[in-house]
Amino acid sequence: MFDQLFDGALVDSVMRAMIPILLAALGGMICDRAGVFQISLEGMMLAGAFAAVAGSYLAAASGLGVLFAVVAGAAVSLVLAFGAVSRKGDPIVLGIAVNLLMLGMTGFLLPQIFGVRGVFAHPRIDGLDRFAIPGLSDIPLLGPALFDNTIIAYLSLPLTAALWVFLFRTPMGLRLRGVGERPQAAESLGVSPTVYKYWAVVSSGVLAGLAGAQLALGNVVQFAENMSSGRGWIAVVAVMLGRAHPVGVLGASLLFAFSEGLGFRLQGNGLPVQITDALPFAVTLIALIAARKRFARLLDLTTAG
Amino acid sequence: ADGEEDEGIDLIYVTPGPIGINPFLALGEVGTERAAERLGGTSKTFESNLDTASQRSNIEAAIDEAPDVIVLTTFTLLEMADEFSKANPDQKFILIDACPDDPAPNLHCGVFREHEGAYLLGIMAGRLSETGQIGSVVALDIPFFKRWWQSFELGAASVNASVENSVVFIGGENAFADPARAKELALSLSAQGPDHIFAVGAGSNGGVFEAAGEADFLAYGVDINECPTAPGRVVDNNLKLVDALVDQLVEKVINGEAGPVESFGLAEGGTGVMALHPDLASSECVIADHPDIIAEVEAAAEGIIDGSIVVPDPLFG
Amino acid sequence: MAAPALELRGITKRFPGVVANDAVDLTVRAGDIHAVVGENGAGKTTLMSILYGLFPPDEGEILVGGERVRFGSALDAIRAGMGMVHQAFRLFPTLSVADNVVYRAEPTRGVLMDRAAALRSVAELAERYELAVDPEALVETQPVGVLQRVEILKALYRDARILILDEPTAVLTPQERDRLFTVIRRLRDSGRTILFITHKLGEVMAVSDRVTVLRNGRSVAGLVTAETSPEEITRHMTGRSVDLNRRAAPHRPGDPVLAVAGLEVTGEHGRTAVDDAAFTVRSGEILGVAGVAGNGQTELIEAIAGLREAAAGSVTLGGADITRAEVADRRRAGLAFVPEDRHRVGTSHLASVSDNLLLGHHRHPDRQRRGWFKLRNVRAHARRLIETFGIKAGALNNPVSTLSGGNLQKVVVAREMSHEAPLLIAEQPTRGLDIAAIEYIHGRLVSFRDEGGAVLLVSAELSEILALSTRILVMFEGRIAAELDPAAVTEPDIGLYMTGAYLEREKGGAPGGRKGGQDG
Amino acid sequence: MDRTDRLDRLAQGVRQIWANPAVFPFVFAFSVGLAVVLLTGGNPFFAYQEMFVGAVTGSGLRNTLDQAVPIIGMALAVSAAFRAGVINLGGEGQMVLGGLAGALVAIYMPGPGALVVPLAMAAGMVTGMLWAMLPALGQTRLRLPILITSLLLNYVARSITGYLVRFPFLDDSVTLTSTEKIPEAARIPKMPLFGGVSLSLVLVLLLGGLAWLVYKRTVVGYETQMAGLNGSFARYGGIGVERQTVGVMAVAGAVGGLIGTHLIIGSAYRFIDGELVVSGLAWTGLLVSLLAANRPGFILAAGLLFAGLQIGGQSMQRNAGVSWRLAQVLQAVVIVAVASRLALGRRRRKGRRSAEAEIEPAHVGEV
Ligand SMILES: Nc1ncnc2c1ncn2[C@@H]1O[C@H](COP(=O)(O)OP(=O)(O)OP(=O)(O)O)[C@@H](O)[C@H]1O
Ligand SMILES: Nc1ncnc2c1ncn2[C@@H]1O[C@H](COP(=O)(O)OP(=O)(O)OP(=O)(O)O)[C@@H](O)[C@H]1O
Ligand SMILES: [Mg+2]
Ligand SMILES: [Mg+2]
Repeated sequence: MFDQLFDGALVDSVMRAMIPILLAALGGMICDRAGVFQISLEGMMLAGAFAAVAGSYLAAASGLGVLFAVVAGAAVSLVLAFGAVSRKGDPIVLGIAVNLLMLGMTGFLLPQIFGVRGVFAHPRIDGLDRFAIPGLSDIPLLGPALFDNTIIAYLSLPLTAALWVFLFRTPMGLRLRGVGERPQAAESLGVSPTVYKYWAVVSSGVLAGLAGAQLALGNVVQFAENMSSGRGWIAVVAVMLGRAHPVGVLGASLLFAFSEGLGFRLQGNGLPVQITDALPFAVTLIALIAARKRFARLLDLTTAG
Repeated sequence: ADGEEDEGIDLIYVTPGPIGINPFLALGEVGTERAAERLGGTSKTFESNLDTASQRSNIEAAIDEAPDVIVLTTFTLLEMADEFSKANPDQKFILIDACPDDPAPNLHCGVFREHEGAYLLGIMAGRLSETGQIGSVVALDIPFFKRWWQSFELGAASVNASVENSVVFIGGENAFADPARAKELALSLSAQGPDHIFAVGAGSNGGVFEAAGEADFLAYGVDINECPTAPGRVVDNNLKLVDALVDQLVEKVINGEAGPVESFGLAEGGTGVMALHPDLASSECVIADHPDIIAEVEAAAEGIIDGSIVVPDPLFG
Repeated sequence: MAAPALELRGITKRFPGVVANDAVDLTVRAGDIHAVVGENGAGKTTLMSILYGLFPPDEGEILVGGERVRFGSALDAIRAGMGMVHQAFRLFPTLSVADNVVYRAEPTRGVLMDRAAALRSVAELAERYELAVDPEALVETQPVGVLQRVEILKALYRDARILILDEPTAVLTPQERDRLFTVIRRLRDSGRTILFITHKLGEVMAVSDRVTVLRNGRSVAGLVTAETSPEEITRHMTGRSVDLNRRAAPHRPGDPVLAVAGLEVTGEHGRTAVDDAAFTVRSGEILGVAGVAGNGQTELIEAIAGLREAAAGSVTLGGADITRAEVADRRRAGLAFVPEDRHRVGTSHLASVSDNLLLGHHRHPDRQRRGWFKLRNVRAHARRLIETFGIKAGALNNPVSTLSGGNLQKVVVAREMSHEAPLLIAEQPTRGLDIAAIEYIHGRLVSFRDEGGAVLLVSAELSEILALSTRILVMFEGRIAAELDPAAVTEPDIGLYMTGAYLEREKGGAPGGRKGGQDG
Repeated sequence: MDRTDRLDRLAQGVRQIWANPAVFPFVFAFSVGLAVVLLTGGNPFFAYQEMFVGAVTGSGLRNTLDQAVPIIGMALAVSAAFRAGVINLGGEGQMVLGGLAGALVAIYMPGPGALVVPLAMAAGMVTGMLWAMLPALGQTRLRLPILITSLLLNYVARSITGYLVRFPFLDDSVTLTSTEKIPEAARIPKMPLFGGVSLSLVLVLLLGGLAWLVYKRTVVGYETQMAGLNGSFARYGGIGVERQTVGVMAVAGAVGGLIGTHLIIGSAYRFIDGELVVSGLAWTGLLVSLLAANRPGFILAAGLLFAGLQIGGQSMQRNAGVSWRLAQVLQAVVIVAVASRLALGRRRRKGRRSAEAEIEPAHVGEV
């Protein structure tokens, strides 16, 4: 039974499920560190997916699609940055609204631009190529997943490490953490919390945009309405479960992706879909309970008063 | 419009959801338009958005316009078709794909015997499978789709008694348009052995075909010829000639010849497979390379038409 | 003579509804310790914030060393040689002391931070100015005195030539204060210029060379310290003279109202914040609790008020054991409480004045019946409090955040006193208030006592403790270090207990009281 | 007074209205919509006209009112939690489980409608309530933020209902995964109003009135609001904030369950797996509550408005060929504009001394 469940294809599937969540969650982590509660990852990811497909279709080149996705994610993030940072609006309200806005906007633009509703698939849409790294990609089990993948997937793991270095070993990282912890203190030393928060939010837009590109040009090559289908929310949970630490965020994304992949497998083994569908969410809930001691800070962020 | 003494006829086609998520819905629109054109009238399409409020408001808007026929599609609109046809006895309705127990006289149903086509696909899979395992990736775990995956299994078993079948459901937020999930499911299914996988996921099918390219399996499509979207990876399709059916049924209803339920299967040319289609050569379907199996499928189709082979309807016993 | 180190000309800053600074002129000579005094809301902090580039003035100009400067941000001010120690510390609790000091001026190696260099330079700097800190310690674990040193180090690390200290002594013991003054003088002697803000005239007289008085946003006097007196400064500040030395008349206490026995409370990070505390408060007395901030006073009060769990021991109020009771039950049993933080705990900024005056006795039968408010009574109650306590408020429905600091505190005091509870806990009831407001609140506390109320007063202001208390407890490291008789001690005596200096010595030598936490 | 002067004054008056902070977000949203439609080659004026006409004329009016029932209901449900500072994103799960429970009672409970309907409602309320109390207890006992757990539990609720409908309670005579039909007698009746608006409209209006009374006039309303505005202040004043968290979640869940029940026994007449989720009503209700800053009167108005946008959006799509998604965009932009305190001209964000009574931007937990 176990060798039926665990094999290279499962690793591959887990990796594919993890990349978009991880990228978005890393963005959420940066915002969290800068003191901005970021729950519009879902909307920005969706915008990224749409723009990726649009760009790739227009130019018949996946590179342009990725560029579009990044720009779209960043542009959407400015809504939250402006509202929450410049106007001191409630980031939760703004985040929920941005998610709805992007669901509506992509759904609106799809027929308006491409003349279809629901799903847009077209041979002109250039998907992200998978590059196999000779030698490494032949490693059994892990090889194909880790070393025969898209450029965005290759980027994501080193990015996690790079963000760790950035946050904990560079001056900018120190300043960012300071801004998130005590904006007045940062300001009194000449660090503008506004500027840092803007950059943090825009980075999360870029990362969520990339996540969308991976989803729409890597995992599959098409756009479907609401295709982020909750992954952005899962990324929010991953930030929390991972305590806004790169390693923790990676672990949380992996946990979710693994339980999702496992859910697909278990369905193949005869478990009803109604149960396997709930598996990743139930596992996440259990992980939250297990790690509950650590959420005081988030609780303060998310409860008024 | 407004049902005055205008020349031609008016038709309104109401969908239960966005047309793009399901080629089936697009065919309904084609059929309605074709009928209008042939009979010298006009047609409109009211596209709903999957929730009951929009479906209801679209049907009511259609009734307000009092066209000659309102064409509704899919089992999703079953309840409303029943309710509105009874509430508006002077308005003629067509409902495709489902039928209430006691339809009103002004409601005419057109249903397909999809299980017949699926059975034929099963024969192909049973013959072609090298692992002896086949599978289906199905949008939702609802009884309706048993016509596809159960009959697929039955067909395969008819040529290879030891064949094993598995089924997985896409589910999630957006089952009919979540190619990413469909792809993951197909990949994980294929990793467990099946090398012939039936994609019954409408807008999600693209994901299964992509998976077919990555893992080595062959896929089967639904409703239309999906082979060109993934040449070399799709064996054949369970065709549903919705356009033809709508076109015919509209004419019958206008002429007062339609019965309460019109059923369309292989015999009526309402369902089929590309293997038996005149355009097979240009279809880009894998089955075109297997004339021996095509012959076997043809024989089975004849048996179904003349009644010597009975493909049970998984829905009604 | 050389140009003044700093010159402000006609600085004006308006906030909606207030002119915080009104054409303020201020000249500071190089190498001076220059005090700035004024009542609450006089505009001191605003002026300093402008000087430090935190926000731009609406009008006026700033000259540093004779040169006109314009500060777009604190960074510009830092580059011009300004350094500021804020009234409320501006430190990052979860970062190390070194990280706090080098923040925004980090030593680097390539793109990475050079942490070794940071630790080294902070240690060196600390040694040079005798500001003992542990560069690697996390700020949140450090006591207040150290935090202030870190703040000063931050400015020195940036080589500030002009150092602004906004109410730096408010949280210090007299001993720590004296050490601070030594540091300030040393800094002056090293050629720096110091701007020093305080409400305490004794400090002005002790340390400054010159003094500028602000009143209602204007600079009303520039004086040479050696040529003036506290009385003259006060006259400039308030436009009248006040008695600075009133002491409470001796009074005869009655029955015990609050009895605390063997109380142990766990604070942040699981450390024991209050250890084996025992005392009683009687009706008709004010029991003062003195101590350096962070020695368990807050936790003690929170445990009595029900905002923090007691780990051991008992709290009895009017004969009823309330050790584990909920806040509402404690209030019903007769507890009123003026909390330390009037902005975050004592009031709700977004709620109306009326709603703020209601909390805690909104279930009083006069104000509601079966859960439905008697709206007329609720409003009448609010109006009565506003009138009795002379609160300057607009409409009852205005948010309470529209009130000034003094009036906000009056809202809290009015609400809590109107409970007619036998016990009133007053924690830092006059912190940051101006003299008039302080006088008013002191008067209220005394009359409450005279009417037979029991008061538990916690204050960092020793003059306040001495002026009001019938008895004094001193807390040090979570223990009650001494019980003192206010008539027999002086501020420096209390200060010695507050720093634990007398703990080492056995009983004997301590003036004015007994060691330990026995009841009085 | 000469003509230009008067024109000036008129222009000024108009400006005063549309630059008003309560009006401007709508002006802004419709301008954004206008630009988007123009840029994608549509006719925005025709589209808006069709939207308006479709929402308030003919069967549109009844559909708008019918759609407003669950939107207002879910908004009232969430407002109970939000104004106490409890961020309940679990409305969907509470609604779906409540809906199924209500449906099951309506289907299997014998007896006259006058008995079965209230019992079904009660079953829906109790189920929604219990489900909502899970994340509440998670927050008070385990310190897990309700924001996250209530959201995750939505997915679990979907699976639970999906399982129950697919296996034990499946009606295998239909082609959908669905329960049996609700018997005629156990349905919530329609009123003879605009051609049959559900009686539940009266119910939500009463609920709105009750909420208004409770929020404005009662001790509980005061205590919950104080907790929402400043939890430390409330705790200090003797309000049992933790118990209250559980209480407001219970109320929010009960109302959510009630609305779920209405959607089944008052509208769809079958519990079809996934249908309530697809409707997105819980989220629309949440947005309405945010827009209305949790105030019942505004919730009724905003709920009607959003229902009208949705129904009108369908008509716009039918007749003007502009996707109904525009309605969703408009809803979201209004919220963004309000939350960002967008305004024209003078600087809106006053310092802490501002006493002016203006429409407060939407804040979770702040009224
Ligand atoms: N950001 C602000 N927005 C609005 N008003 C402000 C702001 N900052 C200060 N004020 C007001 O300006 C006036 C001057 O305040 P400031 O803080 O400078 O006084 P201060 O002299 O430092 O008082 P304190 O002794 O209480 O510290 C006060 O009325 C204050 O309420
Ligand atoms: N967060 C806030 N929101 C609204 N008003 C505030 C806020 N913080 C302070 N104020 C107002 O600004 C004025 C000055 O603030 P400040 O923090 O200097 O208070 P304070 O009374 O001087 O207390 P302290 O000196 O003890 O810190 C006060 O009068 C207060 O009413
Ligand atoms: Mg000040
Ligand atoms: Mg002050």
